[in-house]
Amino acid sequence: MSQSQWSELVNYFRGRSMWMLHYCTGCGAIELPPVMTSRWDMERFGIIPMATPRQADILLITGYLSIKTLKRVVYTYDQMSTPKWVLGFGSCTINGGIYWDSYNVIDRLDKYIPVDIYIAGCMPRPEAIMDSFIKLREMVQKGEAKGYEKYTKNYEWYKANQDHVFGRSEPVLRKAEEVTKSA
Amino acid sequence: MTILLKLIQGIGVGALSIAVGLLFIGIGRKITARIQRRYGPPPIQNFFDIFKLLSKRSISHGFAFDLGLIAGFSALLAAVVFLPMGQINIFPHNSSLIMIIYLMTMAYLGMAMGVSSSGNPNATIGIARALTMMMGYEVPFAAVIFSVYIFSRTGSLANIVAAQSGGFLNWNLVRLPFGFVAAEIALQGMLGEKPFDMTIAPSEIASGPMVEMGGKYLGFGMLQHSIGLFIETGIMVDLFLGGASNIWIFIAKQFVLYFAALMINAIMPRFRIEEGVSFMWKFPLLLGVVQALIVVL
Amino acid sequence: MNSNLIWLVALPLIGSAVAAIVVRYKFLDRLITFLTFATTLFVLFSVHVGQSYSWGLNFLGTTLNLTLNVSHLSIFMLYISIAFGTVLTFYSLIDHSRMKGFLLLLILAANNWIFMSNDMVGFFFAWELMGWASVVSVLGGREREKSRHAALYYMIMSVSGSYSMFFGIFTLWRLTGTFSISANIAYLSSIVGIHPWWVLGIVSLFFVTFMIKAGIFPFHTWVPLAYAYSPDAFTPFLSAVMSKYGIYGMLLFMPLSLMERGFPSAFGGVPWTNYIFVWIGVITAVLGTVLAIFQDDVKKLFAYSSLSNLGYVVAAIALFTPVGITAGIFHAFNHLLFKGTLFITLLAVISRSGTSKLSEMGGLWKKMPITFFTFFVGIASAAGIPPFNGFGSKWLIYQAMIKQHLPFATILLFLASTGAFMYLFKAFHSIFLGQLSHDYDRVKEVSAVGKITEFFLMFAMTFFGVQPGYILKPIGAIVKSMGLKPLPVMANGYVTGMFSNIYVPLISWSLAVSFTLGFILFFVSAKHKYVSQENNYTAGQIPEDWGLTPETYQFSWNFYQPVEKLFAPFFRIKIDGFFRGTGDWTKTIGSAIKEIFVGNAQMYAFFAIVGLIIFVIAGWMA
Amino acid sequence: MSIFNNAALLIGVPLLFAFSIPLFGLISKQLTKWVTLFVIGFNATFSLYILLAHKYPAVVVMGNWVPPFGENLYIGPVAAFLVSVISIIGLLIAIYNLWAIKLGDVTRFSVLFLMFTAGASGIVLTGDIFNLFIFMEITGISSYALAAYGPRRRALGGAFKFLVVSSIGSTLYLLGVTLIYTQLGTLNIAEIAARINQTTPGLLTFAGILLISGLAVEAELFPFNGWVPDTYTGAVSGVSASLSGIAAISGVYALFRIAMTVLGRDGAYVFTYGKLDLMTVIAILATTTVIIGELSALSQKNVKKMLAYSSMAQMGLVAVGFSIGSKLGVYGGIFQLVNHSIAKSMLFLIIGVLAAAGLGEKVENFRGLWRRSPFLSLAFTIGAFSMLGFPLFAGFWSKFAIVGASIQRGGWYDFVIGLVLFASIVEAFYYLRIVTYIFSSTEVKAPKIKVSLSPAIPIFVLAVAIIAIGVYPNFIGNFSMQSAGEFTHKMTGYVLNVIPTIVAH
Amino acid sequence: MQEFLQNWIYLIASVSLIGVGLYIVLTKENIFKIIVGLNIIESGTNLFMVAIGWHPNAVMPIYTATDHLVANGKVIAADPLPQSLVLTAIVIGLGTTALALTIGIKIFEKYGTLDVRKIKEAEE
Repeated sequence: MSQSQWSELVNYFRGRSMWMLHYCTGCGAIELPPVMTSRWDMERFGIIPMATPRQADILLITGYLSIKTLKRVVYTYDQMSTPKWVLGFGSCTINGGIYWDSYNVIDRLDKYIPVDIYIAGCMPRPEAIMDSFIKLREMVQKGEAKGYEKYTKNYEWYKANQDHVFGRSEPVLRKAEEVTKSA
Repeated sequence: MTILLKLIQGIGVGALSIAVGLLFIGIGRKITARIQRRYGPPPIQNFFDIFKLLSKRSISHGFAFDLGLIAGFSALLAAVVFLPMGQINIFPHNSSLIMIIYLMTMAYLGMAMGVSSSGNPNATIGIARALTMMMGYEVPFAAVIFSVYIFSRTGSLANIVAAQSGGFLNWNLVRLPFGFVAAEIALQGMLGEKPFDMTIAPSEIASGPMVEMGGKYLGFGMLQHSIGLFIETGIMVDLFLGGASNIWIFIAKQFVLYFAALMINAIMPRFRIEEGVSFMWKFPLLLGVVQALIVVL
Repeated sequence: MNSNLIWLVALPLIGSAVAAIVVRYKFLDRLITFLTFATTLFVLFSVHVGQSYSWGLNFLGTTLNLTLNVSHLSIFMLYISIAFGTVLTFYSLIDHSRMKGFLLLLILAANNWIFMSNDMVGFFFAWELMGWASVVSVLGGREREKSRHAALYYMIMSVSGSYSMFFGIFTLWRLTGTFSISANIAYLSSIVGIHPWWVLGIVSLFFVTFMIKAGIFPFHTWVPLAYAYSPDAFTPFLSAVMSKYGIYGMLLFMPLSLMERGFPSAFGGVPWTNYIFVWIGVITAVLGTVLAIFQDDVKKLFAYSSLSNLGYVVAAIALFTPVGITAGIFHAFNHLLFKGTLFITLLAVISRSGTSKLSEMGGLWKKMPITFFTFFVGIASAAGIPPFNGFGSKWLIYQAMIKQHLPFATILLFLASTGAFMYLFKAFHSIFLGQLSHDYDRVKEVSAVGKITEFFLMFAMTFFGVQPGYILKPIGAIVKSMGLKPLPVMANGYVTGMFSNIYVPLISWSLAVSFTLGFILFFVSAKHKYVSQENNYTAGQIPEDWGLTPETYQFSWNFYQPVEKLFAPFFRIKIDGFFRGTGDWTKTIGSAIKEIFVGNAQMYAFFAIVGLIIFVIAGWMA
Repeated sequence: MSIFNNAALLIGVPLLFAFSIPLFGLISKQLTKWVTLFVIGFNATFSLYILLAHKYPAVVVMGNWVPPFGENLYIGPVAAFLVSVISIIGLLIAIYNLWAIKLGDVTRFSVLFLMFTAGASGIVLTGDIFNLFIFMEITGISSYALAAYGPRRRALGGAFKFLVVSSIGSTLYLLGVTLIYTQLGTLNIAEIAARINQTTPGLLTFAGILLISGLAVEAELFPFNGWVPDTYTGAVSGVSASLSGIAAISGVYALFRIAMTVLGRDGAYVFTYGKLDLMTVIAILATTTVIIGELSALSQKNVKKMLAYSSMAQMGLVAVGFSIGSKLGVYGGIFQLVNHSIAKSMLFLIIGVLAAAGLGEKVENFRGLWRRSPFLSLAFTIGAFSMLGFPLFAGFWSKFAIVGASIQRGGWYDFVIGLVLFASIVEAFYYLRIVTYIFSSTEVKAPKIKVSLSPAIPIFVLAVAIIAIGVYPNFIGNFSMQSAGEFTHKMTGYVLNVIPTIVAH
Repeated sequence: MQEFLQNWIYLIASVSLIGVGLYIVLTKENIFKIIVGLNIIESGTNLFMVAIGWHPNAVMPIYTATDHLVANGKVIAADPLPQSLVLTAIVIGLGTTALALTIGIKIFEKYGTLDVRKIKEAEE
């Protein structure tokens, strides 16, 4: 079996088994239960929700991201192992949605992490979500979903964007030594 | 030559147990889905998952992490060869049940060591829960085991199977009904099915022991689970369902037991941990003790 | 007359005197201790079963014959205790705790004398010697005040036990006119059929002592204190070797229970005296386990663990069947090996980290890998996991119990075994796994001497796990010397119970093959990369922003809180309270009696006159 | 009779020097202490010579009046042994006193100390019950005065209590002696012992009660021992040591000389007390003493007072041993008596040294002593362990013998020894409390305690003696065994040696 | 009556003295009264001792040639030994009393009281 055949095989299996971490920040999360349960049942495609980024293949961002939240998303994304894919869910991840002019909400997710598929809508219907899953599966099986490679390749760019936007916020809690000092 | 043969047999049995275990879990997922009026994944979904997991890059927290996960998988693989299953019985004179149980314990210890060394408290909490639950279900299970021991006058699984030969009425299921019920409930705990799945409670402790596992580590975990499922149901088949004359009947009987567990799993919520243990020490233990009393007196 | 026997006692005594002189120089003290242990072991090679030595002591008006006699049991005990002592003292060369070598040598002398003595005077002498030497040894723990209390508590229990035995010895002497242990036991066994209650009473006097020394319920209360607060280097000896004296004493007297059938059987052909004793063992095992689960002090945890294991041993030997005795002695040996190892590794850990609190440690495995693996093998043994050494004996104990149709006792022992897994893992996790606190960034692995010891112990545990025959063969001889039929087949590695057989090497081979497969599968799978311990799933929180330090991310406090909730009703019963209550009560009476001495000359005169008058009146009345 | 065989020197020389010491005192006060030392040294040498050269049994006759007509001294195994012990311990305490006695009237202290030693030796040596009284009073008066010595006022209180109780005791004894005399017309112990059956039973009972009650004051048996705690605590440590090491020996000796030789009979006791015999009564007293002593010591915070209570209890134990009446029991009693003297006087000396170093007498003050003075700590531990009867220390063998004898005797002695063993557990607790304090450490860095040579010698010698006896008990054991023979076989052991011609009635 | 008195007077007197002395010792608080009490006890004892050597018809135990020393074939001289004993006892008693008085004075100096119940230390 040649290298390409092997990777085709691997991609096929990967496409058949995609585990998802849903990062529910906004209102869009309400559309997920129908997707998971009997009405649409995403498990038939081998897609099941997981508890931690270590286990997951897909990172699903369901809504607007404030700067603080973005920090967590980036950390979570970093903690996932390759191969990994990001689904931007709803208008908020595309252009900030109704928070487009907010001082502390980012307006475009793929400036900070690579997004493989955006699902438009406010909010997107479950059908749209299912469709995106199928799309992603096809892309994976064809070997087209390479967002994570893009991230590695252009890491400086992403990092600069992240640092730029994080500069606008201070840590919520104090530093460790300050915490211990006050305690 | 014999050694080589046994080696090949052993590896074969290991592969079989993995395959059957994975298939069982896949079928289980399908059945659960149907109960919940979903379509459900294909029964072989778990093979996809395993393949994906083993081919996915992963992170590790150190050598103990690796070793623990390998030990968890390997010790069960070592235990499964001692299990008499139908006509396949590689070491007929070495099938002491307690030995198999202690070998399985090594797997748990390895697993526990691995996930704890990751340094994630969720994992450790999960392990603590698992061990607590283990103390819960082992007691009624021990009551049943020792009843069967005394009843059959042997502690070797092969001999217990032999003692049940000759028809349905000779099965321990019929002769030791209380014990069977107790063991069945204990099995539910052993398999970690609801209502005893507090170990991996995903929403409370982020799937407990598996929290830091990704890629092949999670794959090893799944393999361990599938072999464990195979051994545990296999022990039950040997203890109560009279073993089997060939491997297919054996697997069928195993599936019957697993099916029962699945049914309960599909409709139950989760116990709190101390509720789970005290439940185990009330009803099943009472049944086990009644059974032991009946056997002894 | 074999004078080499006397050297087994004399050599440690001489060594002790020498070590006592140089006790200020810790290393010299330890070195002499180690050399004496090694030499004693060397002398022991010349000792064989059946040798005896006696010397007259001109005492009590007549010549008192002190006899040393080597039986199968004694030589077994001698070998395991001295060998372990040698390993321990070798390790102690690099240790900095306050253990005094010369006291250890005194205990060694007493140890050898106890195991060989065939007369009760010598036995009692040695027993008392061991008692006070160990008490003084306990004194030097890290936490001085607690160690002081522990020593005092231990002493009171120990002295009470000794006096009970004292009483028993002289009662026997009054009855038989001889101090010889074998003659007295023969006498007791000749009358057990006629006066069972008498024999029970006398033997109880001895058994109280043995139970106290072995820490058997309800006399277990001193064990956790003494173990936890003794010097770290002494605890291994205390747990591994000294708890076996009680077992040895019980084994001496155990044959009585079945001879002549003094007592009717309870269940399963076990005389009811033994039946009660089995249950005492079982209760000890369960109690030790349950209490161990909740300890935060690791030495206390393992103290309770010792308790639990000795419960197993007692339950097994109380059956007094071939399997039971074999299993009991085998487990005693295994306990010596794995608990000694565990305490030695704890010694290493505590000396490096400076604490014995589980909640203050964690993640040390990266810093002390060899200690970590030794500890791992140790807990695997303690949990009874094949192929390490604890498995065979635990398995045999179940066989022995089931053979006598005692399912409930067996169930509880099984519970104790699962519980053991819980506390062992707790200790394992809280010390070695989890997050490494920055306080321990500079912790180093033990030095070469420690590493050698640890490798040796790891090897020993694995070796005796894979080849139990080397231990089972001498145990077979012991069983035979007790008048029982030894277990039928005991080729190396082949363990025969009554219900099923196991071939231990097979398990090892099977494990070896499966581990190889596991590693192959692991390495052909996709690559992994190592990440730092802080890189952990924290629900997306970035640790630095969150004020998260390794200690706060380590779960070891209230480890089994749900179980605690479960057992809460049982914790209200305090055995300790009984002893402490007796103590307080005595103290109250003492203070009240002290008030007699009011400090007034008139009152004293008054007492004297009243005493005289009572005398006179009583003289007239009587 | 050569001069070296004349045991009267053991009494005479100290008395002579006692009264001439003021003359030496004119030269130098320090000299008096040295004179005391040399005189007691002479006593020790001479008594050891008698003991080791086996110059006994011997009767020393005063003024050629042979017994029973004259006063006589009898040196039997008991006397030879106990006098040696008394003299040696006296010598060691005298060495200690060289250092300890600095304040106040050193001369008079020396006088009193010599008188005290002479009196104690006299009690052991004399063969006459009235002389026994006189020596008792000599010992008594000198010990009241010694007990009152020292800067502390509680010494006075203690001495006064001692004086009152002891005076009443000696009065009782004297009345008893008088009653015996009315019956038999003789004061010679041997003759009384031989003719004891000729007395009127009722009067004998009464006399016996008076004698025993009177002697029980010195032998520290309850309820005649009220003085013990205050006196021991109040007196300076050297005196406490002498009281427990020397006076106690003579007290116990006198009690059992009267109880066993005078009032007793070979193998049994003629002296009946209603339905009980005398030894039963003494056993009851002794057991009560042990229990009361140990229990009182238990909650005691003052170490010296604790040792005092412990002395009381130990005397009780000795009396238990004697009261068994078998050879083994008496053997244990004597052995225990000697062991107790050695250990307890050493403990008191240690307390003295510590007190001089500014360490209080509280139990807590002993915390961390090991760091401050390993020598004293070790010695104290050795003494305590000997008290508790731990092996390798002297106390083991005597306790062993007493317990053995009790259980051999059987009957209600099982109960007695059960109580005694219970009390021993209590004893173990309070002694080990101190030992554990010694080896536990203090946070405060305390200075080392310097022990000068003069107190160090006796402490060292006594500690070594304890271990020596513990390891090789036969040396003391043989003497104890001979002594036990003298007590248990009154005719062959005592009476016939003094008056060979007498016939028992 | 007279004969009775003749025979028992000394005994009664001595026992009464001892009793009185004991009463004083046991009840009086003053140290010096207690010492006096001790002295009275001692006197009683001495009287008792002298009395036992005495006989109603006895004569001095001094050897004379007359035979009135002998009555009914028995010598009825007063026993001289108790008298010598009494002498000794008196001397001893003197010593004790002197010492007791000294201690009494010292106690008054140090404790500031003569009440025997107050001569104690605060309990440690």
